[in-house]
This record gives sequence, structure tokens and C-alpha cells, in this order.
Amino acid sequence: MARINPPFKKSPWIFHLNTGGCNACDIEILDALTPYHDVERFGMKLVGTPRHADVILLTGPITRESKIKVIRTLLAVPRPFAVLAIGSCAVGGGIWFDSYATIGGLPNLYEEMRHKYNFEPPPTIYIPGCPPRPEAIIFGAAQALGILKKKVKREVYKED
Amino acid sequence: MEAKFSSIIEELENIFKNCIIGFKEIGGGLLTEVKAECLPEVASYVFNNLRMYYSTSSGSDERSIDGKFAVYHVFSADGIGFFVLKASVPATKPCIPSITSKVPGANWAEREAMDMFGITFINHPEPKRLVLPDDWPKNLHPLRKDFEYSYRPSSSSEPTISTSIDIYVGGTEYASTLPLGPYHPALHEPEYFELLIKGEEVIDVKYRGFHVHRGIEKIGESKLTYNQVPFIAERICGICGFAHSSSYCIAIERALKIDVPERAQYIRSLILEIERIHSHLLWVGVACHLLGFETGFMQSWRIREHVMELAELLTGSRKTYGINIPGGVRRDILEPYIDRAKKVIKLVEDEFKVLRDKLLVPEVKVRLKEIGYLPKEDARKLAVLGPTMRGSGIARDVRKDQPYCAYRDLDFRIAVYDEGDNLSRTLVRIDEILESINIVKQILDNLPSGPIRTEFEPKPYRIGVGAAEAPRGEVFHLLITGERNRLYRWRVRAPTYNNIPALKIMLRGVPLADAPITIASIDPCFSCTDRCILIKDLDHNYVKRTSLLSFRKFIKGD
Amino acid sequence: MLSILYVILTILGSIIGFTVAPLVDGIERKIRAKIQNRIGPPLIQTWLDIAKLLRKESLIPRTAKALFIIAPAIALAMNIAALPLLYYGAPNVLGFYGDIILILYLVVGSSLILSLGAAASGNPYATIGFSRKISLLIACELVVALSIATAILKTGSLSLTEVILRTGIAPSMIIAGIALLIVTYIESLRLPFELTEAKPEIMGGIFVEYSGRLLAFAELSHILHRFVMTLLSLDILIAPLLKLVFGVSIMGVLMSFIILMLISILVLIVYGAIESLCGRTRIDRALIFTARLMILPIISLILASIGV
Amino acid sequence: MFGAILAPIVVLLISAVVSAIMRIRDELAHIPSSVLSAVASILMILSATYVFIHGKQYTSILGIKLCMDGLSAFYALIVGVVGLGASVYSIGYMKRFVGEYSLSWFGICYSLFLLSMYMVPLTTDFISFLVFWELMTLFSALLVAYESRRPEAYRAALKYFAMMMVGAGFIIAAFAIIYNELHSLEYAHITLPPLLKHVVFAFLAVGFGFKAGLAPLHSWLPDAHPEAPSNVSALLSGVMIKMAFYGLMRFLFLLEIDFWWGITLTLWGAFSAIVGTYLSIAQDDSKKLLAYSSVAQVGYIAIALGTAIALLVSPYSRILGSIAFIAALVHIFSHAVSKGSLFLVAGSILYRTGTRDLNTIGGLAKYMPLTFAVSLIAGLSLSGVPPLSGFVSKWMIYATTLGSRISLIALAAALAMFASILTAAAIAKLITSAFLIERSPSYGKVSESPHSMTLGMLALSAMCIVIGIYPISAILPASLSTSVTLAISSEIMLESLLIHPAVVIIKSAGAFAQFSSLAIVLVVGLGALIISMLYKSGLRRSVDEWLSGSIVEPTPRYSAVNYFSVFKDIYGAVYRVRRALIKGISEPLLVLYKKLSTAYEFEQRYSTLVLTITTILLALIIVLTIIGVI
Repeated sequence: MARINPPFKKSPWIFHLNTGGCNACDIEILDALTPYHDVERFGMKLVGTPRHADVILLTGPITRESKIKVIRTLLAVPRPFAVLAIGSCAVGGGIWFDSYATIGGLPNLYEEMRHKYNFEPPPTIYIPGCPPRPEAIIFGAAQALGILKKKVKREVYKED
Repeated sequence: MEAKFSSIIEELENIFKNCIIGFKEIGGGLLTEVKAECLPEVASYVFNNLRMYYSTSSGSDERSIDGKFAVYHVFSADGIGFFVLKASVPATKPCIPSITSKVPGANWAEREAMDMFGITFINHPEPKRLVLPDDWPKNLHPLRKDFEYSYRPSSSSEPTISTSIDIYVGGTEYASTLPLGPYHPALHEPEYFELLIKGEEVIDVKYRGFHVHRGIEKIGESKLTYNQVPFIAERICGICGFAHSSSYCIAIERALKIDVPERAQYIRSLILEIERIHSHLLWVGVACHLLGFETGFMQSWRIREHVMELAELLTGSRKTYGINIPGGVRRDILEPYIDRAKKVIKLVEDEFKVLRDKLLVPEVKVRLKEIGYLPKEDARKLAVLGPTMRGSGIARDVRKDQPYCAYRDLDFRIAVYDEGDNLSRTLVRIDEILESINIVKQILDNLPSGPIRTEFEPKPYRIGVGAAEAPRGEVFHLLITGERNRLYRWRVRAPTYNNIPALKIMLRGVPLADAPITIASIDPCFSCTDRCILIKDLDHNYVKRTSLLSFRKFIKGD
Repeated sequence: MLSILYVILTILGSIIGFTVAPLVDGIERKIRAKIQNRIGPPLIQTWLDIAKLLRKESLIPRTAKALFIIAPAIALAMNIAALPLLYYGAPNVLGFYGDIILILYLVVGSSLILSLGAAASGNPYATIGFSRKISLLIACELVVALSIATAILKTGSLSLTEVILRTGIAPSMIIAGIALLIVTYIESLRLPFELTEAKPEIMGGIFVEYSGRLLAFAELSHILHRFVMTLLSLDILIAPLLKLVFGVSIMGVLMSFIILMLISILVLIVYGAIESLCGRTRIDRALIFTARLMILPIISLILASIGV
Repeated sequence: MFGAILAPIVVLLISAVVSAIMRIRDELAHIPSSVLSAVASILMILSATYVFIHGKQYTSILGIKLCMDGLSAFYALIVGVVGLGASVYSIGYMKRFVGEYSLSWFGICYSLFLLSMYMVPLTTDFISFLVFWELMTLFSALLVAYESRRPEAYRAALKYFAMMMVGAGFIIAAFAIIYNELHSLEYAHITLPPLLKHVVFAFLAVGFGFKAGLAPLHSWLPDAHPEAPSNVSALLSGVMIKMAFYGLMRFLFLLEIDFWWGITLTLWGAFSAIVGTYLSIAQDDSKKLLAYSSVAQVGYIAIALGTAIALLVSPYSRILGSIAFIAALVHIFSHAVSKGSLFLVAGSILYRTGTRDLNTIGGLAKYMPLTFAVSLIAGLSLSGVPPLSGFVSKWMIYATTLGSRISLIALAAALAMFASILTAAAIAKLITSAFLIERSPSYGKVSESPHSMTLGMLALSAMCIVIGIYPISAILPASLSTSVTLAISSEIMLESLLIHPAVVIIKSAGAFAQFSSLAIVLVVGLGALIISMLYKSGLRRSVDEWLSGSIVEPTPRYSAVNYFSVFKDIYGAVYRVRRALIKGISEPLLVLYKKLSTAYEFEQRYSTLVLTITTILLALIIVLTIIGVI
């Protein structure tokens, strides 16, 4: 999934996109910025508008109310960019994956955007956890940027 | 319980002889059933004459019990217990008089009941949709028992935003609107504020929230058992989740009259206080960030990291601890950890005191002082909670007023400031951090020994109320137990729910630059506010299967 | 011989200014990180950022006008044009009678164009940033104009080089230089005065709609603007002293070149450190501060007019 | 070659007559007058050129002796340039009034207004000067009151006229004093006793100050300029108010100039510059904003002229002084073209959207790209951004004022620099709110203004670029006229400048060549390079506006009234003082004025007639009173 050699390898600017999460992931993201984990080491910087962003950190299930706004935000990012889906909710909808008030996780959103907006999903890294620890987030980000060399081969699930 | 309420019962019986149907003791308070048409007068009397603090309201679909829709209005009789007013109307014509004109704080709660149950409130000043998306079909009410919670209706219209606070005052000529949110750096959650500005001054604000409405409340009402609910309650909010699971547990323990072992009570208090410390430190950091003071943000989060370490030490996880269940806690604190915890808390105290002195320099105070003013009377009318309330000079705290867990035995004071501006709310939080550190120390020193949980026998149709003082204010849970180990009705009210309407008072006349910090000064936690989890019916798990399949397809497709 | 050296130094200074200004920004970020108990980004991070932005696509909002696209490039060009007109420890061969005014107009013009370009995006946040930036610019410009008037009144020349070569150590010039240094700090929109971007309030203000290459130009122009303003105020404050100490021989010129460059980098670093200890102020308070600052150049003007 | 001078007069008279005849087809009446005025403007430029090449020319008409020397030629040039732009513009613009107001009446007034402006500098005696001066006032007042059914326009004209009468009174008084000593009506040098000399200066300064709209005497200007049709506003602001400086330049140098006159004028100019720009940034009406900006710009001219006087007193700073004089003239030229085109821009906006209120328009850049380009060029030129004409003139003003080493003048220069950035702010407000900010309801049907209007604007704004890039094109005529003007004041200067005009020209022009080439190469070259890089890369994509994810359009958008609000609060001493003055002084007067104006509001049909008769009566009364007193 994450075959990226992006121009922003050395200076990924991140935009934090909460699509309806419970704050736990969001706070762990902020935590990653602070002295203990300090992701600015890698040139990462939290920016205020998706126009400046290279990496979108997406947390929470996509709720019905915020769906259209999330779509607008994803369309507002200059290419190339990557998405990090953080937390179980963003990965697959979490415990609210089939609630009336959500549309599930990021894959469901991508599917809808593909159909309605002809949107080709950017490279996406999924970081599960409830919430994932800051270390996990940094690990995922590093993988997305290709800073970390992968030692495991990529395998794709096939339905026989 | 009824003994404590005896004078109130007597007074009400004298005045509202014809209105009151009956009194009933419930877990944590007293339920007074009144005739629907008398509701506003009784509520007004309770609120204005008896000076009870309004807590929340809740609708309920009781058609399967007695064929009626009911509304519960909860007031807090400080030091005694909760006072619940109940009125029910036949399902054929669900119309109940609104109490919003008498108790302004009830505005949102009534509108929510309107959305979720389809109950019409007569004479409501703003009968608009609050919780559900605007494209949601008009006649569909998710919390009714006949609503299939995984049903996703197609849009009835193009998505637009209807804003829920939109009373513009005068002087709006050539004023300009400025959207703040849903994805604004000042907010870490999707919420929409629409500021009306003139030059650099905010003259009014509109609000559209409930972007984080994931639909929570039905899980306990349908399929999750009593013991499973605390875990989802904890995911209402990632910051003050433990207060939610605790107050749920308290409510159910009160409803079913369970005696919780003392050690469990102490452990709960301990974790609640640790949660408060980390949440307030988080707030201090965010406030610094909003004031552009990055160093303050970094330093307070650096200190907070010790607290996270402490939480991990005591519960096994950094947040969403998962140790609460009705009847006690799941995980004991081992003796060797207590010494380490003492060391960490000492470190936090020392470092925080240094930070506090560096933070409260004149330049920061100037940015906070006399900004975002909330008068005491308005605070009571809108029933704001937590530091927002205490910053406006109202000395209330659930830990003192409706003691729960181990707070009856602990020695602490309530931080109150009278000015009602951003500075006083900041000072309240700073004082509370130190007070909580003090409480943590007391608990670590006097942790009683003994068992940590007790078994219980569930009984249906008992009502219980539980409240816990979360970092942002009183978290309130109302529940009605049901059959098959499940809840019949579960109502969750987070403090931010009551605090947001106060923003329209606080934001008026504030410079634009101070709008974010003023919004932040109530420490809004929208995920709590927007909660309403509706969890899937386990009998119909086909949705789950398709959903998983699509996920697999997605992975395969890549 | 000497004049060749002058030419070389001016060109060298301009090039150093262009390359070092973003590097100094990197040093500032590193220092800020140290104050916050962090490791911080690598020193060349700002260049890395700009390099990345140059390779990304630029999004043009539908509400934007052509000015939105042209403005950052023009602003950058104006700042670059100002670089070779500054004094780098040696008499500037490109200098002429009236170059101070040209420098000022280039620097102000670049800010003006950049904020007009931002307003051309049509975005309301950018408009507020624009309004704030122009307000601050006006307020600062009053102090700058009075300080420069002092310098010119003192020496009677409008050529930067001549101003520096003709003055010895005069109290009026020192006060004017200090006023310029302070106002440089404000005008370079550093933290208590970082009001035009103000992420938590107006989401990056004038930069809110810029992305990719356009953002790179805007950022670079912003960083160069800081450098030009700082060096200009140091030219007024320090350069006369350097000239007095080292003279205009080959060694002296080289020495003053090196010292001037080092001091300007040092000043920028100190600015960065101050920045990390401050929170953001409000636009009204910033303007009040600037209004109070006016006392300094007025004193200097009075001193200069009585010949001190 | 008197034909060169007379030709424009003849053409304009024909134009007036033709317009009067065209009353029979009123809807087309503006075309012959506009075309003929344009022809006359070209002839003016030609005659001015002729004079620059061949020197002073004399002629006479109806017994009035006329002379076109360097200074008059310079003014003829300005009248010609701005008149050409405005006349071409009129062809399209006047269609606005078809069927509403008489176009033939406009044609008559317009032609005669141009004629009177052309004539004022040509006169050689005080009486004919006064006659044409009053005619200029009269016709401009009639043009201001052109939309006579609108009470605002009518009142503005009345106010303008009343104030001009007071100003004329001062001028006449000064002339009377001069005549008393000189016993001749021809312009000639004169030595007056010191006290009387200062009195004459004060009378002239105040009298012409009214016309120029220098700060405390400006209050007619922001009313009259916006109310006039926009092509007339361009002439009013571009040319007419500068006629006051013609008067000062002509008559002050007849006397023995004094150092303190210069200082007074400079400080007055700085005051006017500050007040004008301050009030300008507070306006929400596009033409009012420009009108206040004119108050500021005449301040600049006063600064330059004052500096020239202060420097010319001393024989050591003659050269710098004459450069200051040139600066004043160049700024007159530069401001004429840039403000002229800005008023035409405002007219175009008015033509298409029907409003001058900046709060309600917006986003026009997409629909009116050429108008936007003109406004950008002229606006940046007015703010003095290199390489445009405003920079040239402002540079010269700073160079001479700061270089004078007189601390009061240096202070004025610093204030002028500040005013210059305030001007930039005002222009930025105009451009941003009219052209850049989106607004709903958006003017979807707005299109570019008609060709003739666009042509007129483009011609004028092209002059901004031409002067900016080839400053010599303005400096050469200015220095030629300076040499002549100063020669009138002092015999020594005449000789030296006539023999060595190159000294002045090369000294300033050479430096210009250096920096303008540098700036042009760097700015245009680098900018073009970078833009071309952008175009090639193709890394661009059109997207929706980012409103922090919100899906609703913010309506209303940031309106013009909100701009610089905090600045206006904190640096607002000017506003506060003004408010206090209005409360204390103006309001009682206003009550009187209102009573007067209601008294005049009887039959609208007779308004112009009443105006004319009142004018003549008032003028007569004032002249008689003053002469009788002296």
C-alpha cells in the first residue's frame, strides 16, 4: 500500500483531521509533537490548513454530519500527499462501524469518494489501536515516508 | 433517601397538590412524577424558589412499559441528592410543555429529545434540529425503540448547515461572517462556529455542533450487558472517559443498591484525579498554544507525560483504562507501584509549580483578563458546569455536593474565582491541578486493603442517576435498567453540553484574536457532547459482514 | 583594486544573504526546540521545506484572481532586488543618491504586493490577515520613516553608503538604529507580533490559500524580508562604528564584512530566542506598542536637528 | 506661431457651439463634444511641445494678451493628457445619462471647462486671470451639479461654489495689494514692504489653498469630486485643483520669496498629506476615498513647492531648490495621470454596478480585468511603488526634502513617507474590496466597460508606466518650465539655467536611469522568470476555496468598513480631533448651511439659472467689498 517516495520525505507537514473521534487519538497525536517524542526531528510540523499539508492524520469514524466536510478537506490538499488513518475507528469504523450516525471507517469514505468525486485514494497507512501509542503513530508516519526501511515483505490477502 | 427529601416533598405537596402524581425513591435521588401540563410551573418553582441547580433533561420511549413517552428533568439538590421530575404523555400525541422559558439551560436537552424521540415541546423558543444531520429524514427518530440502529437512511436534501444559536443582537450593519471550523486549528475536533465580526470584534456567534455524533446511547438500551457498557462509556471521550465509566457504574450501583468495596472506591478516585491532572495540564498546554506561546505548550505537555506514565503504571494503559465495571474495578494496584507513583506525583508537583510561576506573567494575564465574561446569574441560568461555573463564582462541585467514590473521606477544597473571565477559569484549573495532586497523595498514602469488586443481581426497571466530577465539570448519567441484563434507557450528559450555550454570552464583544481562547476556556470536549452511541444489534450482524467484506475488497484492490 | 573588492563583497554579501537567511531560520528553530526541551529539526530544515514546496502542486482557489499567482513572485523579486543595494561592510558600488528610499520602497512594496496577493485569494481569513498586515505595516513605517529621516538629516546624503561613511558615532544615529532594530522585529512578524498568520485565530492568515510553489515563494520572500530589514537597521546602527574601527583598507573592509555578517546572523538568532519566550499579542496591543515606540525616533530626530 | 496656441481654443469653442446645436438630438450630443475635446486635447499637447521646443509664444485674443511660456506649456500638457483620456472616456461613459439629463448641456459645460483650464495659465494680467479663474470655477460647479435632480450633487456644487468664492476673495485681496504697489495689471516683479509681503503670501496661500483643497480648507473636495460625473472628477482631481499651484508658482515668485514661506507651505503640505490619507482610509465610498487621497497628494505638491521656496532663498542650495520645484511639477503630472485613471476606474465601476459603496461591490477583477489592471497600475503608482510614475515624483520629493538638511522639512518628509504608506493602504482597500474580495450576490452579469472607456483609462495608466520607466519624459518638460519660472523670480537663475539646463536634467535623470534600469531588470526579469517557471511546470490545479472545511459561503464577506478598524481606533487622533472640531464649529455652521440650501430648493428647473446668477452677484459683491476696503 505504501509505496511512496514522496517529495516531502524530509519535511512532511501534517494536518490533523478529526472526523468524529473521541479525542484519545487526537491527543496522542499532539503528544507526538511534544518534547518526549518530538516529531519535529523529522521535519514534521503541524499546519493549520490542508493547503500546506503533505500528510493528513485522520482520526475517528467518519460520521454522517462530518462526511461532506472531510471530503472537502481531502480535496483541498495539494498532491502528492499521504493519509495516516489513526486508531481503530479510522481504520475500519471501530465499534461504530455500522451505526446510523457514521458511514464507517476510511475505506468506506474512499469508496464513496471514488464513485462521487472520481478521487483516487492517496497512499494510506493504517495504524490501529484504541488509541495507538505515540510511538506507534511515529512508526507509522516513518513508514509512510519511507524513512524506515521495511524488513517485512508486503502480503496481500487473496480470496481463494 | 426519602427522609432527606422530606421537607421538599412536603413543600411541593402543599403548593402543587393537583399536579403531583407521586414520589418515588430512585438510586441517587428522588423521582417526582407530575402531570405534563404542570411541568413548567413545578420546574420553575424547583429552579427559582428551591434554588436547585439544573442538571439535564432526557426523553424516554416507554411505550413497551406503559404505552407512553416520558421526559425526565433532573435537578441537583446539593448535599441531598438528585431531584428528578418526570412527566409522561400518551404515545399517540407526544406533546409536552417546554420548560426552556423558565429554565434556559434546558434548551438543548429538550431539542435533543425532540430529535431523538419525536417528542414535541410546546412553546419551545427555538424548535430546531440540534443533533441529527440536516439531511436526516424528518420523521425518523433514532432513539425510539422501533428504530433499527444500523439503518442509514438516504439523504433527504442537499447537505447544508443550520446553525443552532442564531440570535443576532443589534449593530450588524456591514458586519462580516467568519467561519471557525469544522477544521480550524483552534479546535481539535470538528465543530462549526460562525463568528459575526465587525472589524476585529466578535459581535455574535452561531454554532453547529454534533459532528461527532456517532450514535452511542442505544447499545446499553439494546444489546450490551451491564458489564460491557463501561468500556463503551469510556470511549465517549478520550480525555475524561474514566469519569464517564465511573458515573455509569455509580448510577447502576445506586440503582441496584450494590455496596462497592472501599479499595475499589479509592482506586476509582485515584484514577479520576489522575485524569483530572492530565486533562488540566493538557488544557494549559492548549491554552498556551492558542495564545501563541509554544514554549508553554511544550513544557506543560512535557510535565503531562509524567502523568501519562503514572496512569500507565497504575492501570496498564495511557488512556481508556478499561478497569471500571459495575461493582468495583477489574485491576488492583500493586504495592511496589505505589512507591513509584508517589515519586512521580512529587516530580509533577515540583515541575508544575515552576511552570505555573512562569506562565502567569503579566503579558499572558493581559490576554486573559476581562475577556469572555460570564456573569454569575447567567452561569446559573444556563446551568454551566465545572471550571466554567466555578470561574463565575458558583462554589459547586459534585465531589462535595453529591459525594461518590472515596471523596467523602478525602480532604480537599474547591477552587472558586468570582471574576467570570478567562483568567479566572484558568486560575481555577491551575488550582485544581494542585488540589488533585494533593488528593492523589492522600489516596496513595491511605489506600485501604480488601477486595476490589463485588457481584450483584440485576433487577429490571430501576432508575439510577450517577454523577462524577470530570475535569470539565459534572458528568451525568441517568439510566433505567431493563431485562436480560441490559439497559432500558441510558442518558449521558457531558459538561460541555451545558457549557457551549454560554459561549454566546462569553463571545460577544470579544476581540477576534481572543475568540479561540474564549472558546477554549470552557475546555470544550465535543466528543462527549455529541456522544449518543447507538450500538449494533447483535442479532442482525449481516451489516458487519458486508462491511468487513468491503474492507477486504479495498485491501485486495490496491 | 579596492573597487573590485567592493564589487565582490557586495555580490558575495547578496548571495550569502540569500542562502543564509533560510539557514538562520533553521538555527532559530533549533534554538526554539532547545528552549522547549526538544531536539528540533535539522539546521537545513527551512531549505528542505522550500525545496519540497517547490516540487508540490499549487492549488488555485476558484475565487482567486491572477494577482494571487503573480504576487509571491513579484514580492520575492523585490526582496532579492533589495539585497545588492545594502551595505556589506564595503562601499556599495551599486549605490547611488537616493538608494535608501529605493530599498524602503522595495521592502514595503514587497509586503504590500504579498498581502494584496493574499487578498486576491478571496478567502475571508486572508482578508483579515491582509487588514492586520497593512495596519501593522503603516504603524511600523512611521517609525522607519522617522529613523531614516534622522539618518539622512544627520549626514545630508540619501545614499546608504555615504550615510554610513559620513557619520561617526552620533547619539541620534544610535537611537534611530535601535528604533529601527525594534521595529524590524515587529515588521518581521515575529511572535508577539505574528498576527498576520496567527494559526489558531485565522489559520495562517495571508498564507491560508497558498500552497506548493507559490507558498515557497511567499515563505522565501518573507524570510528574505526579515534579513533585509535586519541588515538595514544594523547598517545604520553598527556599520558606522565598524568603518570607524577598521577603515576602508582591504583588510578593514574584509573584517567589517565578516563582522557585519556575523552580527546580523547573531541578531536574527537572538530574535528567534526572544520569539520562543513570547505569546502572541493582539493587534490593538501591538499597535499601541508601536505608537509608544515612536518616541525613540522623535528623540533622535530632535537630537539630529540640533546636530548631536 | 500663435496658431498653435489658438487652435485648441477654437476647437473647444466649436465644440461648445456644436453641443448647443446638438440639443435637437440630445442622446448623441456627447459624441461631437467628446471627440472635439479629444482633438483639442491633442492640440494642447502639440502646442505645449511646440513651446518646449521653440520657447515662449505670445498671442492675443479679443484684446487679451496671452502668453504660453514653460510653466503654462506644462499645464497645457497636463490638461491635454488628462483631457484626452477623460474625453475619450466620455464617449462611452455619458451614455449613462441618456434620457435622464441633457447631454448637450454637458457638452457645453465640459468644453468650456476644458477651455477655461487651458486659458488660466495663458493669461498675462491679473484681471483676465481672475476672469478665467472664475469661469473655471463656474463651469466646474455646473458640472458638479450636473445630476441636478440629486440633492447631494446640488448641495455639493453649492458648497463648492461658496467656498471657492471665499478663496477667490483672498486671491483678489492679494491682487489688490499687488496692484496698489505695482499700478499695472501685467505680471511683473515687485518689491513689497516686509509686512505687506507676508500678508500677500498669506492671502495667496489661503486663496489658492481653497482651490487646491489643502487640509483644513478641503471640505468641498470630498463632496464635489464624488458627485461630479466620473470623467469630470478625473479632470477636477487630476488637473483643476493643481491650478492652485500654478497660481502659487506664478505669483509667489513675483515677490521676493521668504524662507519661512517655504517652511509654512511644507508643514501645511505634510499636515494635509496626513489628514488626507487618514480620512481616505476611513472611507467606504470609492470616489470619496480617492477624493481624500487627492487632499493628501496636493499636500505632497505643497511640500515640494515649500521646499523649493525654502531652498531657493539661499544661493547655495539653488540647484536642489530647483530640483524640488521640478519635483513639484513632476508630482503634479504623475498625480494627474494616476488619480485621473483611478477616478475613471471608479466611474467604470459605477457604470457597471451602479454603486460607489465599497461595502456592496466585490470580486470585479474577474469580470473587468482591464479595469482591474488599470486600477492596479494607477493605484500602485499613486502609492509610489517602483517602477511607476508615483515613485519617480515621490523619490524626487524625498531626495530634495531629506537632502535639504532642514530639520522641519525632514520631519515633513518623514510624515510624507508615512502618508505614502497610508495612501498605499487606502488604495489597497479600494482594490481589495472592489476587485478582489468575493461578495454575494456576485455581479454575475457585469462585463468589461465599453471600449472607449477602457481606452481612456488605459491611455492614462500607460502614462504612469511611461513616466515610471522613462522619468525623463516628465522631468524634461518640468525642468524646462522650471527654468522659465525661476527665471521670472530671479535674473541670475534664468541665465544659469538657460545656459546649463543640462546640469539639472542630467543630474537627476542620470540617477534615475541607474536605479530604474536596476529595478526593472530585477523585478520584471526575475518575476517573469519565476512566473514562466510556474506556467511550464503545470503543477497547478483549480479547487474550491478553503473555509476551514465549512460548506456554507460566509455571507456577508469582510466588508470595506472593517478594514484597519483597530488601526483607526489606536492611531485615530486625526479622527478624534476632527470629530471634536465638527461638533464645536462645523455643526452650527451646518445648521445655517442646511437652512440656506432648503431655501434654495425651490424649483429644480431653475436651479442652474439661480446658481449662475448667484455666482455673478456673489463675485461682484466680494470684489467690490475687498477693493473698497483696501
